[in-house]
Amino acid sequence: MARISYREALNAALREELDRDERVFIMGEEVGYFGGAFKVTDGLLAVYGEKRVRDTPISELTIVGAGVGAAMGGLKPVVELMTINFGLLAMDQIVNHAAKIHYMFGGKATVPIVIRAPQGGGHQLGAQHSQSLEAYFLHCPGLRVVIPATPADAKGLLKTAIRQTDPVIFLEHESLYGVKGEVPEDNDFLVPFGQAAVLREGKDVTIVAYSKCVYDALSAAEALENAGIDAEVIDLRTLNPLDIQTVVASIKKTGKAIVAYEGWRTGGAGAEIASRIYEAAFDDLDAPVERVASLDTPMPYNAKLEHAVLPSAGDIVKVAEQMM
Amino acid sequence: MARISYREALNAALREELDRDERVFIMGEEVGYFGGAFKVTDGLLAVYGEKRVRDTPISELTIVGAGVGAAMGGLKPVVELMTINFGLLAMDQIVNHAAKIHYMFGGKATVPIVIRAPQGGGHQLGAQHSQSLEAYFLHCPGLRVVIPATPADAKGLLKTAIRQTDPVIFLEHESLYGVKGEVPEDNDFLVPFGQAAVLREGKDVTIVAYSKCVYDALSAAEALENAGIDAEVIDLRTLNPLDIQTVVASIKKTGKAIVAYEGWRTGGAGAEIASRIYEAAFDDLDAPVERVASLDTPMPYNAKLEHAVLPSAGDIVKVAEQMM
Amino acid sequence: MALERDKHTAQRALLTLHEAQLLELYRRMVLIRQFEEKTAEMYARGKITGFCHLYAGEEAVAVGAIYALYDKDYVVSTYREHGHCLAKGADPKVVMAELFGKVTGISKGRGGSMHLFDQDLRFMGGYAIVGGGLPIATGLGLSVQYNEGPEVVCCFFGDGALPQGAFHESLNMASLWKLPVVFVCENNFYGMGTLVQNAICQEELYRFAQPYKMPGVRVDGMDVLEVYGATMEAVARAREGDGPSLIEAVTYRFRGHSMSDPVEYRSKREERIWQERDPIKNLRRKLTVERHVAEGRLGEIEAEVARQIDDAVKFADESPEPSVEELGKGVYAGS
Amino acid sequence: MALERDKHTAQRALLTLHEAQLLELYRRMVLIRQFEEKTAEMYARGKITGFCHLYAGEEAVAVGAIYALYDKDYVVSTYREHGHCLAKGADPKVVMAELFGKVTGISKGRGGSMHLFDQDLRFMGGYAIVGGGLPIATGLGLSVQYNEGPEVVCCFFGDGALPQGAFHESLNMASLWKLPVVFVCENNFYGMGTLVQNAICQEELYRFAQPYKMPGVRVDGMDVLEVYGATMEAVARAREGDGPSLIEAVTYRFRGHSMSDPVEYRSKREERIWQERDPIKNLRRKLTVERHVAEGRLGEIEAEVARQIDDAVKFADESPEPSVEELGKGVYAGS
Ligand SMILES: Cc1ncc(C[n+]2csc(CCOP(=O)(O)OP(=O)(O)O)c2C)c(N)n1
Ligand SMILES: Cc1ncc(C[n+]2csc(CCOP(=O)(O)OP(=O)(O)O)c2C)c(N)n1
Ligand SMILES: [Mg+2]
Ligand SMILES: [Mg+2]
Repeated sequence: MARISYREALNAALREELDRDERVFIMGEEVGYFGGAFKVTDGLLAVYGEKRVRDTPISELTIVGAGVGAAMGGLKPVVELMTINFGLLAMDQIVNHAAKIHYMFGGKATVPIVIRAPQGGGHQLGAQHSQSLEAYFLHCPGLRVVIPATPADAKGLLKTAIRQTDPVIFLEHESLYGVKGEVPEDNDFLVPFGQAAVLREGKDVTIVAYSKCVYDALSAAEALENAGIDAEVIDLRTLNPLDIQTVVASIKKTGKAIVAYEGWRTGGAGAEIASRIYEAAFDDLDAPVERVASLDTPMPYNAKLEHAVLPSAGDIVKVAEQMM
Repeated sequence: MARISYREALNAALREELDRDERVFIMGEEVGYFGGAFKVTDGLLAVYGEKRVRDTPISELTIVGAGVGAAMGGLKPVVELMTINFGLLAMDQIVNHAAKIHYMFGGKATVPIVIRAPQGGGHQLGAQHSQSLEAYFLHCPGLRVVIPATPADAKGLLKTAIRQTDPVIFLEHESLYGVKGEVPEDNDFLVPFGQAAVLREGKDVTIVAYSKCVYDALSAAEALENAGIDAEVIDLRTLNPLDIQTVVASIKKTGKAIVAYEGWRTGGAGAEIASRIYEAAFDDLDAPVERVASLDTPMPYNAKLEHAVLPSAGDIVKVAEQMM
Repeated sequence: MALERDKHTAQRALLTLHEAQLLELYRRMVLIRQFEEKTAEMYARGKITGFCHLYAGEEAVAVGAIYALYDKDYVVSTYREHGHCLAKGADPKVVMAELFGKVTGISKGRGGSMHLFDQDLRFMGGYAIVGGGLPIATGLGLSVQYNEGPEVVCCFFGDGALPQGAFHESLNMASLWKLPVVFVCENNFYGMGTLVQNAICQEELYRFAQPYKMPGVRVDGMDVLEVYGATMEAVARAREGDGPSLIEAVTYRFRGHSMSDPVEYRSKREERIWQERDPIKNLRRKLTVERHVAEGRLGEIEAEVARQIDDAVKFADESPEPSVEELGKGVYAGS
Repeated sequence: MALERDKHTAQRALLTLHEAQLLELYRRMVLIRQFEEKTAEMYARGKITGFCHLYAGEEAVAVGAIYALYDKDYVVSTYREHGHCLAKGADPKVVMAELFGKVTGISKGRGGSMHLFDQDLRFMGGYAIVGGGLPIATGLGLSVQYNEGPEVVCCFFGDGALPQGAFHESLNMASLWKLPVVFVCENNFYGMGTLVQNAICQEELYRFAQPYKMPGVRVDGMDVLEVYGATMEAVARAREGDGPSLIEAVTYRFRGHSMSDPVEYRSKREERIWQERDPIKNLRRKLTVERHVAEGRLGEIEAEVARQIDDAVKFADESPEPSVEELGKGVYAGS
C-alpha cells in the first residue's frame, strides 16, 4: 500500500497496463508533452514514447472514432477526452458506433476502448465546462460506465477497464485528483465492475452516491452522527453494471434512501437508481427515495451561485433530517 | 376540424407559421426539393421558396449551430434533423450551446430555435437508425422537450414551439406519420407546453405514456377492460415542462402507475417520471411504478427480434394484470 | 483533373493484367450486379425489409479498388455496402441471409443490409451514419502503423460525406500521422435527392486533398481498370509508409437512393446517358474488342454467377431466424 | 503567402488613415493590454477565478479586424475574448465586473471570463468549446442575408480550431450560400501546449480557404494596419454579397494558455523574439517615425487608459454579487 493521490493512482494504473500489454496505448489532446490537462498522464511520454502516448489534434469526434477503429484493429486504446464537456462532440462515435458495433455485427467485432474523461463542477469554469454527463452514457446499452471516488478504486477500476473487452466510459471528477488514499501497489490489483462498496455502515438511512458525492455523503454521515442519525454510505463505483443488490440489502436495514449525484437532478442517474430501488425494495421503504443533485440550471460562473447549484454535504444532512 | 394525418398536421403547422411570421424558416437535409425524408415538409418549397425552405449539406453539427446563430440574429429557425440518430453529431451545439446561451449570457441572448426530429424503431432499420433519445434532452436544463402523439397535438404543439422563445427539441415518432385524427383548422390553435392530456379515464391503474406508446397504452386499456381492469391513460405531450400534477391526480385515484416509453429502459425518461411520481405520491401508491420500455440492447435488424425489444400493448397488459 | 493520366493507367492495366485477372474483375462486377438485382426482387417480395441501398451502376469502384488490395487489407464502408462486401470476398449466401434477417447471415441477422461485417475477410463494417466510417478507418490505419503491419485500409464513402466534419478531421489525422489509408469517395452526384453542387461549394471533390498534403485524383468510376490503377498507386504509397490518398471516383447509382426512393429528382435522359456507361458493358467491350475474349466465356461467367445467386437466395430462405431467447446476449463482449 | 501585398495594404493604411483614427487603433490596443495586465494582477489576488485566457500580444488582430467593421456588424469569439469584446466597444467596467463575477458584469456574473456577451454591441459571445463559435457565426451570417441586411459577421478562432469538423462544415456552408462572414484565424502557433504542426498537417492555415473557393490570406498579426487592411477587403467582399473569406493572422500570445499554464513548452528565446514584435510598440514606432506623432500624445492615451482600468477595477470591486435567490431564473426566456 502507498498513500497516493487519485491522479497518481490513475497514472500508476496506466503505467502498469502500458507495461503489461503492448497493445495498450494512450491518445488524446495534450496527453503527451503537456502531461495531460489535469496531469494524469504526466511523465508517460518520456517513458513510453510517442507511439504509446499520442498527442492528437483537437478533433474529439475523430479521436474517439480512431480509438474505436484502433480497438477493432486489435489495440487497446485508452482515449482521454480533456473533459467530458467536449465529449458531446464525440457522441456519435460513442453512442452510434462504440456502443453498437459488437452487437450489430453479430458479436464478431469487439471494441475494447476506454474513454477517460474528467468532469464535474466547482471550479468556476462556467456553463460549458462544468457538466457531469454520466446519465447520457448510462442510457446507452453497450457501454460500461465507471465512476470511481477513491484513489484505490481509480486505480483498480481503470486497470479492469483496460483489461476487459467492452467500450468503457471512465469518468473522473475534477475535484478528486488531489485526494489521497491508500492504494495497493500490486500489479494485479483489480476492482471488479458491478460491485458497490459499503464505505460506512449505519442503520437509519442509506446514502447512495458515486464520484465526488461519496465524500459529501461521508461528511454528511459524520454530521448526522452528531445529530444521532446513523447513516450507511454506499459508493456505487460503476453505474453500468449497477450493483443494486448491495443497495437493496442496505435499505432492508434502514428503510430509507438518499441518492446523491452531481448531474442535473432531472433525468440524472439518480432517477434510474431511485427507480431500481423502488422496483426492488418498495415494501422496505418508509419514505420516498430522496435525490440530492445539482439544480436544473446551466452552471453559473459566480462562486456563490455555483455553490448553490451543486449538491453538498449540507444538502444531504438537511434531507436526511427531514426524512426522520 | 379536419381529419388529417400526423404528417399533414405538422405540415399545416409549418405552413401557418411560415405565413404568420416572416422570420420563420425551415432548414435541414432534404427538406426542400425532396420534401423531407418523411415528407413532413412536402410542398413547402414550391410555395415559400428557397429562402424559407432551405436544403442543407449533411453537416448536422453546423446545421444546428447555424440555426442557433440565426435565432440569435433574430430569426425563428425550424431545423429538421433527418432523424434523431444523426442528432448525436449535433449534441455539442444542442447541449453546450443552444441550451446554455440564454442563461450563461445573463439572459441577454435568446435562442428561439425549434429542432424537429423523427425518432423511434419498428421499421427494421437496425441499431443506428432506431433510437429514441428524448432522455438526453430531458437531462439538459435550457431545452424544452416536446413529443406529441396525436395529429392535433403535433400541430398545436409545433405552433406553440415556433412561437415561443426557448430552444425546443420536437420529437416525432416515425410510426406515427400516417396516423389520422381530428385537427382544428384554426390558425391560432395552440397546445400549451406542460399540460398532460387524460385520454381515457379509469380507476384501477394509471398508464403514463408519450409518443407512440400512447397508442399502445390505449390498446392495452381496451384489452384490460375486457379483463375487468379499468385503466386511465395519460399522454404527457411535453417532457419539459413535465406536468406531474395531472399524473399525481390520477394516481390518487388509481393507486397504481405504469410508465410506457420506447427509449431504453435504463436511464430513460421513465425513470425520471417514476421518480417524480414517488416523490409526489408515495403514500398513494399501492405498488411500485412499473416501467414498460425497450430492452437494453442496440436494435437488432431481424423483425422478430426488433419486435421483442420494443415495448408493446401486450407488455403493458401483462404488467397491469400482474399489478392487480 | 487527372483524367488523362488515369486513362493511361487504365489502358496499361488492360494490357498487363492476365486474362484470368480481367475475367475475375468481370466476374466480381457481375456478381454484384446480379446480387443487387436479386435483392431488389426479394425486397419487392417482402423477403427483405428496412432500408436497402443498392450498388448497381457503381460496381467498378468497389471491384477496381478492392482488387488493388491484398486479402489482409481492411475495407470500411457505408450503408451502401453490399458491393464492397462481395468484392472483398464475402459469400453471397451469408450476405443474402443477412438481408433476410437470418441467423446464418454475415452479422447473424442483427445487422441487416446496412451493417455487414466480417473480421476474417477484414471487411470492417458498413456504417449507416454518413461520415461515420472515416474515423474508424483512420483508427484501423493507426493500428496497422502501430503494429508495423503491411496492411492498408481502404475506406469508401459518398459525396454526401464531404461536408461532414468527420471527413476533414480524418483526413487531417491520417495525413498528420502518415497513416496507410486510402480514402475512396464515390461521387455519384447525389446524396439522396441533393445534387452535389447544392451540398458542397467545391464540386471537384478530389481538390479537398490538397490542403491535407495528400495526393488527390479524380477517376472515371465507370471504368474498373481506371479505378484499379489509381488505387494501386495509392495503396503502394500507403504501404510504403507515405501516408493517405484521396480518390474521387465519379460514378452513378442506377437505382434510387434506397428501395423506397422514386427518384423524382433526376431526368430520364441523365439516367440513360449513364446507363450507356455501364461499367460491366464497359469492361465487356474492352475484353472482347481489345483482349479478344470470347463472348461465350463471359456468358459462362454470368451463368455461373446466376447459379450462385440462386443458391444464395435458397440458402437465405431456408436458414433459421435468430432465436428471441438469445436477444439480450451479446450486448457486451465480456461476461 | 500574400505577405507582400499585405505589407503594401498596411503601408497604405498608415498613409491614408487620419491621425485620429490611428490614435484610436493605438488606444484600443493599449486598452486591451492594460486590461489584461490588470486582469492577471486581479487573478493573482484571487479577485478573479476559474479559467482566464489573456489576449496580451494579440491585440493587433482584434483591433485591426474590428476597426474594419461598422458598429452594427457582428463579432463572434472564443474563450480568449476580452480583447475582442473591448475592441467592439465594451466598457471595461462591465467586462471587469464579469470577471469578478458581479451582477453588474456584462453577462450578469453568470458567464465569467469565457462567456462575455452584449447584444447591443453586437458582440455575440465568447464560446468555450473549440470551434463552437463558427457554426453560430455562420448562422448569424444567414440571418443577415435573410434580412437582406448590410451587416457582416466577423468570427475569431484559434489555430486549434482548424482540425475541428465545425470549421470545415462552417466554411463549406458559408461559401455554398455566400454568407457575409469573415473567418479570422488567430494563429498563435499553439493550442495549449501543442504546436500547430503537431495538430495540423498543413501549417499554412490560410490554404484551407482554397477548396472552399474563398479568398484566403495570411497576414502579420502583429501589425494592426495589416490586419485592418486585409479585413477591410474581406468585409467589403462580404458586404457586396460575394461571400466569406478566411484570414490567417499570425500572432503570438505573450502569456500562457490560461492563468494556470507555466508555459514550459516554449523557449525563452522564442518568446523574446516575439516580444520584440509587440504590436503596440510596432504601431508606436510607425506613428512616431512615419507619422510624426509626439511621444507625449501617446503617453497621454496610456495614462487615460490607465485611469479607465482603475475605474473598472473599482467598479467591479464595489459591485454587488448576483443574488442566490435569482439563481433558478433565466434558464428559460419564456414563462
Ligand atoms: C449523419 C447522417 N445524416 C443523414 C443521414 C441520412 N442519409 C442517409 S444516406 C444520405 C445521403 C448520403 O449520400 P452520399 O454520401 O453521397 O452516398 P450515396 O447514398 O450517394 O452512396 C443521407 C442524407 C445519415 N444516414 N447520417
Ligand atoms: C472542443 C474542445 N476541446 C478541447 C478544449 C480544451 N481547450 C481549450 S483551449 C484549447 C486550445 C485551443 O487553441 P487555439 O484554438 O489555438 O486557441 P488559443 O488558445 O491559442 O487562442 C483546448 C484544447 C475545448 N475548450 N474545447
Ligand atoms: Mg452520393
Ligand atoms: Mg492557438
